Amino acid sequence: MDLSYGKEIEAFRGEVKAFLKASWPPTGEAAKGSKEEQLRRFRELAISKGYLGRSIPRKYGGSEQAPDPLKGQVIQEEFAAAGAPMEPRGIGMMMLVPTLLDRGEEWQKEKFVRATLMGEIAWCQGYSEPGSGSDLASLKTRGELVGDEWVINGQKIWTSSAHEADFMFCLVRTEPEAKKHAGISYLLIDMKQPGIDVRPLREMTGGAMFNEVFFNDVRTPKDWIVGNRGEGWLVSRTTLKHERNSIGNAGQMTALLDALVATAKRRKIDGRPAIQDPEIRRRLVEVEGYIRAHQYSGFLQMTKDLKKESPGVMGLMNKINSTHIGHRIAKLAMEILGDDGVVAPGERNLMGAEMDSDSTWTNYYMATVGIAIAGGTANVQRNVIAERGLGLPRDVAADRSK
Amino acid sequence: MDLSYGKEIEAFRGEVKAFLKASWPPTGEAAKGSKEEQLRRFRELAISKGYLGRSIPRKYGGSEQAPDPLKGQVIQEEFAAAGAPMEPRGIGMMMLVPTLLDRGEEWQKEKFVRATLMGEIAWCQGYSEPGSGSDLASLKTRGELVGDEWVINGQKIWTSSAHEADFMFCLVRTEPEAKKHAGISYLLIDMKQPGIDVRPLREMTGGAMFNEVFFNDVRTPKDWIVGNRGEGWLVSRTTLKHERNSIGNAGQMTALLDALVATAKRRKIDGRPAIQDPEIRRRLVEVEGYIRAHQYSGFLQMTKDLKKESPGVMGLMNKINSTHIGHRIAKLAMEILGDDGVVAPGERNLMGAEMDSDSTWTNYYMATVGIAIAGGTANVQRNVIAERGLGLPRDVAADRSK
Amino acid sequence: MDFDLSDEQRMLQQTVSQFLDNECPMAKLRQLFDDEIGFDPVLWKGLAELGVAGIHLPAEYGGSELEILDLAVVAETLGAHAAPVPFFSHALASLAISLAGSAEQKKRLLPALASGERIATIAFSEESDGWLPEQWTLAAGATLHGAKERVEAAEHADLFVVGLAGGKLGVVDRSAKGIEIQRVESADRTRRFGRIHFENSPVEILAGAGIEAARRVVDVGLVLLAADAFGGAEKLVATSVAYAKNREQFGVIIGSFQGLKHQLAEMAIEIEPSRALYWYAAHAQDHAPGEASRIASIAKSHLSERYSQVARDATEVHGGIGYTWEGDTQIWFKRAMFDRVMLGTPRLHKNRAADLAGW
Amino acid sequence: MDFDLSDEQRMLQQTVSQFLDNECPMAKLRQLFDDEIGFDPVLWKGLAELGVAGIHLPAEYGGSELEILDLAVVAETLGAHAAPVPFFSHALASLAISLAGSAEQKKRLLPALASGERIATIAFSEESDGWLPEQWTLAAGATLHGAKERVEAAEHADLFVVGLAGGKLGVVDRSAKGIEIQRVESADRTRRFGRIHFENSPVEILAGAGIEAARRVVDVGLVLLAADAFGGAEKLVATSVAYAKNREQFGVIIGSFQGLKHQLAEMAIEIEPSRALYWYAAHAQDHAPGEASRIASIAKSHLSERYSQVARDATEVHGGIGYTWEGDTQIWFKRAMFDRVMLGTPRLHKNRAADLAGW
Repeated sequence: MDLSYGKEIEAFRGEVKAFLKASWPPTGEAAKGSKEEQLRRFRELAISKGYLGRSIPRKYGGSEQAPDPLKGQVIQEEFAAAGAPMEPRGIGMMMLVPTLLDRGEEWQKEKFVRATLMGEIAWCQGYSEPGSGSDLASLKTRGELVGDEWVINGQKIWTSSAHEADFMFCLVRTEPEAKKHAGISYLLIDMKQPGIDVRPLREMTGGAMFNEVFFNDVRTPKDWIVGNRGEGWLVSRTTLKHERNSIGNAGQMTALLDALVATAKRRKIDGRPAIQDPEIRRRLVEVEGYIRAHQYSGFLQMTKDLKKESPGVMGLMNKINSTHIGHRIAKLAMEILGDDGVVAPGERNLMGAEMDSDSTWTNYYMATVGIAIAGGTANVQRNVIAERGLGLPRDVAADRSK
Repeated sequence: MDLSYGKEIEAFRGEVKAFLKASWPPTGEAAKGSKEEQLRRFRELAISKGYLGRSIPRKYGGSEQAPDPLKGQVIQEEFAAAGAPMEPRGIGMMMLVPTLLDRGEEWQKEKFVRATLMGEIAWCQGYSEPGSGSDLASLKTRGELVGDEWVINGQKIWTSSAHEADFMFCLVRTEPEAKKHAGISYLLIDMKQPGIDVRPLREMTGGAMFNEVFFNDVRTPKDWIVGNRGEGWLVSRTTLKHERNSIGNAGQMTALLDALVATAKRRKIDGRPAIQDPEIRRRLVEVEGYIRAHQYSGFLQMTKDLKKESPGVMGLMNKINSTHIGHRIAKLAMEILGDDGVVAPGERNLMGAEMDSDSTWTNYYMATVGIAIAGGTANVQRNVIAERGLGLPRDVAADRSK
Repeated sequence: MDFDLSDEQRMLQQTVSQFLDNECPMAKLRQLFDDEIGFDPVLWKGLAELGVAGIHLPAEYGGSELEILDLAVVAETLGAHAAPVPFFSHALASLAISLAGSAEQKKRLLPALASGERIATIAFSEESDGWLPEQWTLAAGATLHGAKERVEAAEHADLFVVGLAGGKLGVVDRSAKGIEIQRVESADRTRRFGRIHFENSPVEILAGAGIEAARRVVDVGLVLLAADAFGGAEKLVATSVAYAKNREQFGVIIGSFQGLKHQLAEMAIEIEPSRALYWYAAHAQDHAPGEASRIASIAKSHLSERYSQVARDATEVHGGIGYTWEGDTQIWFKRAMFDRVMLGTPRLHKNRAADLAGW
Repeated sequence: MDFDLSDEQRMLQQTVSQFLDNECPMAKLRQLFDDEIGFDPVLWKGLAELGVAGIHLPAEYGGSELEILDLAVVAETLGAHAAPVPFFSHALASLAISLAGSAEQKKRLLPALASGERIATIAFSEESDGWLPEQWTLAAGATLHGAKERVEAAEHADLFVVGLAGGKLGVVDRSAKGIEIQRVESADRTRRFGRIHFENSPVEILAGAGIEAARRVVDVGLVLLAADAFGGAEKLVATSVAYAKNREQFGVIIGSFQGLKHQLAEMAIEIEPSRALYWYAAHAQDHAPGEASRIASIAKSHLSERYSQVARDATEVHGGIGYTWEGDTQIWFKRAMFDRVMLGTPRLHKNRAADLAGW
């Protein structure tokens, strides 16, 4: 067991540090022009060094590096420390690019990958529909081929950042006679056209991270399809080829715990700082136990990754485990807030400066219920753990959907 | 809302009190003879007054009273206060007698009911088998009709008091060609015969309340069958016609809580009596909240009973609710025991004098897991609540057994 | 023994329930929920005309002179409907006057409260954990100087019943000088909060009774919150079950998935038995004074905790829609937050119940 | 970064595991479990021959001079097998001598301990909550007067390492005068308890180090208990899953009921991530001294609580047989009770972890 990153990686870290010191923030020549131009130049430079776009072939604008989770981790750490921008955040880099690289036509890769990597275009995802939840086979949005164009009608929901996106990758029912999954295609849609109506979807916290998107005779060219007709469901499941980052989530949890401790120092219970209350102290340690287990489990999974070994059942439970931890933190926060456990939720600034304000905690108390729901309910995850992780038989009800 | 029992019932209570004062413990003439004779005379007297055997017709030795839960409750309270014996405890009065009254032949009722009521014969129940659990349809013990006798071979388990019982009522597969439930008959078996081997079944606490019973060519007359051949499963489900006593269980819980408070006064945590520890105090109140809800819910159910109204979903959850409460009490007890939470479990004397000893609590800590298992697992109960109580559809897997 | 509601109590519940179904259907509730002020005088007046404002007040002042259980069953119904009305605080404030007011004060103040013409509220809490009469510190003189926190309906009440040092109670009229009301945004938009500053504000003391009157007001309040919590929690179980019966996923009604069924069963197990708990706690206020305070604290802490948890569970059962502002679940979720905090957190009342047991 | 076991550590686990499969199969385990004494010198000797008794001891005294992580992975394996051997207490007692003994004491005492020829145990706890060096009160003189509670393997140990006032450590030989050992029936029959009375019993002080040596012994002990708990808990998850895959009810493999599947998944979620927690805690003992005590307390409280709960869940999954003495589950259930109490309850160690954080 060796928790250092090793000499080679530390040398690499030195290179990254030196690069960042020289290049970010931009100075001299590099600091000329608009913010956007500076950002673009910096990204190009970082790509040329092999620090960004690592999983993307050179011909589509990436740096085409051999997968190396540790290097990926070091790059993340150092870029974060320097406040330097990495690849654009969001669903485009996370989901669309790997899918295109795996299943896209040559012209699609050329047209979209580089521009996405450089932050020139932004994407949103059109999977969920009202009433479809985790069950994508029941999608109702229709696409009809009229001449050289798909004409799309229907509604998507839980589309984050749809109002800022240039394009959507979208699951659309194009083969009405085919059953369930088999009738769905994976289409790309220009969001800047008439017939698209984006409405904010307000959450119970009062915030609006998500949108509903309505399609009324929306058009997209015939060849803006990834994979064949009716293969959309398959295409959407293309495994993410990204360098995994199992540690990131535990880091967030640790930051939350720190904020909770800060809140416990600030708030009073029974006339003294909550942090001095024996039960609160023990509950903080209890939550910390779960977080630490989650965190070190991330170390272990990264190691397995490095060795190209399977993480086993552990790899299937990260999400539900962090959901559980979120519930625990949320409830403990309510206990610490005491009489202010009913203040209106504040801005969704959980990782920012006001992380330990009361209204951020009531926000979190609600958001943790939302997290449990997003991306498949906990029960679907339990089934996956039971079946793929523990090898239990499929349950009969679930089998029906075959 | 009126929590008194009302004038009529209080008058009845007066009668019962007066009767008990005069008759128990026996004095003068009544005190002559052996304990058994005295007991028999007392029961006969109490039956003649209508205090015992209330649901049993006079011709089979009972007092044939109109069902009245309040009177039943008062009789229980007053007999308990006077330390007077009621009907014999055990599975004979609880299950066999109602079944015989409902489904038995005339000669069966004459032969068995009075003798059971008078405590002259004791019964054990032969339902469970190794591997059958809640699923009685899978029973394997066979009965073959040879001449005028059933010849029985097989094994029963979880048979309480089998070593003391005179007879067993037993589910036996008599129709091997029939499927599942349809092949089972309800037989009565004399336990005092060769071929029956009763072995104690040791529990994890070290105690042995239960037995395994092995049948090797055991015989019972052809007509010692209740209901028709193949109807055994149906017969075994005969609704209990007893006056319900929903309050009893909550009373046990309250006594347990009292014992736990006593233990918390006796034990120390962090150098002071555990009862002074704020977290322990709050957890005791929390458990009390559940117990009180359970207890008053029992009042409500008794009231519904009196009005001949259905208790609704509430009536289906008493058992699992008390199982949950038992878990809570057990875990809190472990917290209070502290470093002695590993002492060997003691005698199963939960309602007796040493109720608050450490070893009784480790016993209870284990027994509460056993309680969860006895008589159908919690999951079966959850299904019943979901389907019969909440009206949710049957799940597909369970349907398969049809 | 009759541990059940009377026909009259059932009818009262039914009347209130029907009124709310008609006059405050979901669309109306949402409108008030989203509204800046969130108070509809017409809705309140309609409820008051059913007699709801004076259930517990003496007949001579226009009340129905019924028991706390009658008040509580109405609170349950309002909880089930998430009714955006200041019933809770009005009931407590008027109760305080009827318990501790002089004959003259009662005669002068109660009739307009019993009819609902004027609205009263309670101003008890100061800083954190200041809900109990023993904790009040605002000095009782001819005028008040200081502040009260977490006052429900502060902006639309006509009268404030203020908790004062020594467990005294005082009445301040909305029109009195030196009163400044600050709106406080809280999660539950069916019951709004304000902070009241008093600056030389004239107060009249309710001198007809001692601290025990204030305790009784708090105890009754705890029962009403327990009842509200039960009503809301049972409603959430019911809507979750209904959702599970209707919604399909993977071609199957989700209510036929055993995993979800068992979760729904557990939700019901957590809630259903405590109907009898709040009934008993309400009954005890009139019929078992010796245990009234303790069972009130137990019922409030138990039910507000169950409600909070079941609100989380129900939101999950409802999937994405449960997490939206447009979904209905969130309204009850936030009422659970109010019920948990109002008159003191479960922690405070567990401590109190342990103290009262003499442990 | 390599947060994983080395090939050597894996092999060590495998060797111990195979040895126990062969030499202590279920029938043998049950025999020792039911036995009055519950100790098999041959089994211990066999294990010692694999080097298990001296993993952590200096090479010059016959040990393997490995790290605490090596010790911990063996503890995990023993926990998974519910091995009825005094590994835990022997490891701590010999660690204490190697940390705090003089050169002469080490030379005299350690070789026979490293080889397992003699067995040592720790006698730390006095009355309730007396596990930590700061809590010991038995006076350190030339002789001892007093008692120690909850001493594992008290009846078959040759040497006692005794915790003394001021966090000192002393060694008492079994053959010393004035020692009286009382058997204490405890639930876990794979690790027996005794109470030791000392009456004028000669003791030799381990004067080579101060209280920090005693603290390290306790910290390492916490890690070993966490490892044992992980091994046992993971074994219970595995046997529960296996049972669910084999057992039929209502004509269906019970492992295909979604209700049970979700329970099994939750059991796995509770346990699986904490393998890495105990690894890190073990690693920290040698490589992160600044956080060694705190993470040890966290790991022990976390894992012993998870183990206790999963033992209850596993018993339920196994149905009736799980509740019998003949069933295997109960053996691990009772080991969980030992792991929870030994060296201090979760409560004590949560308090300690909070203190050490400076909260």
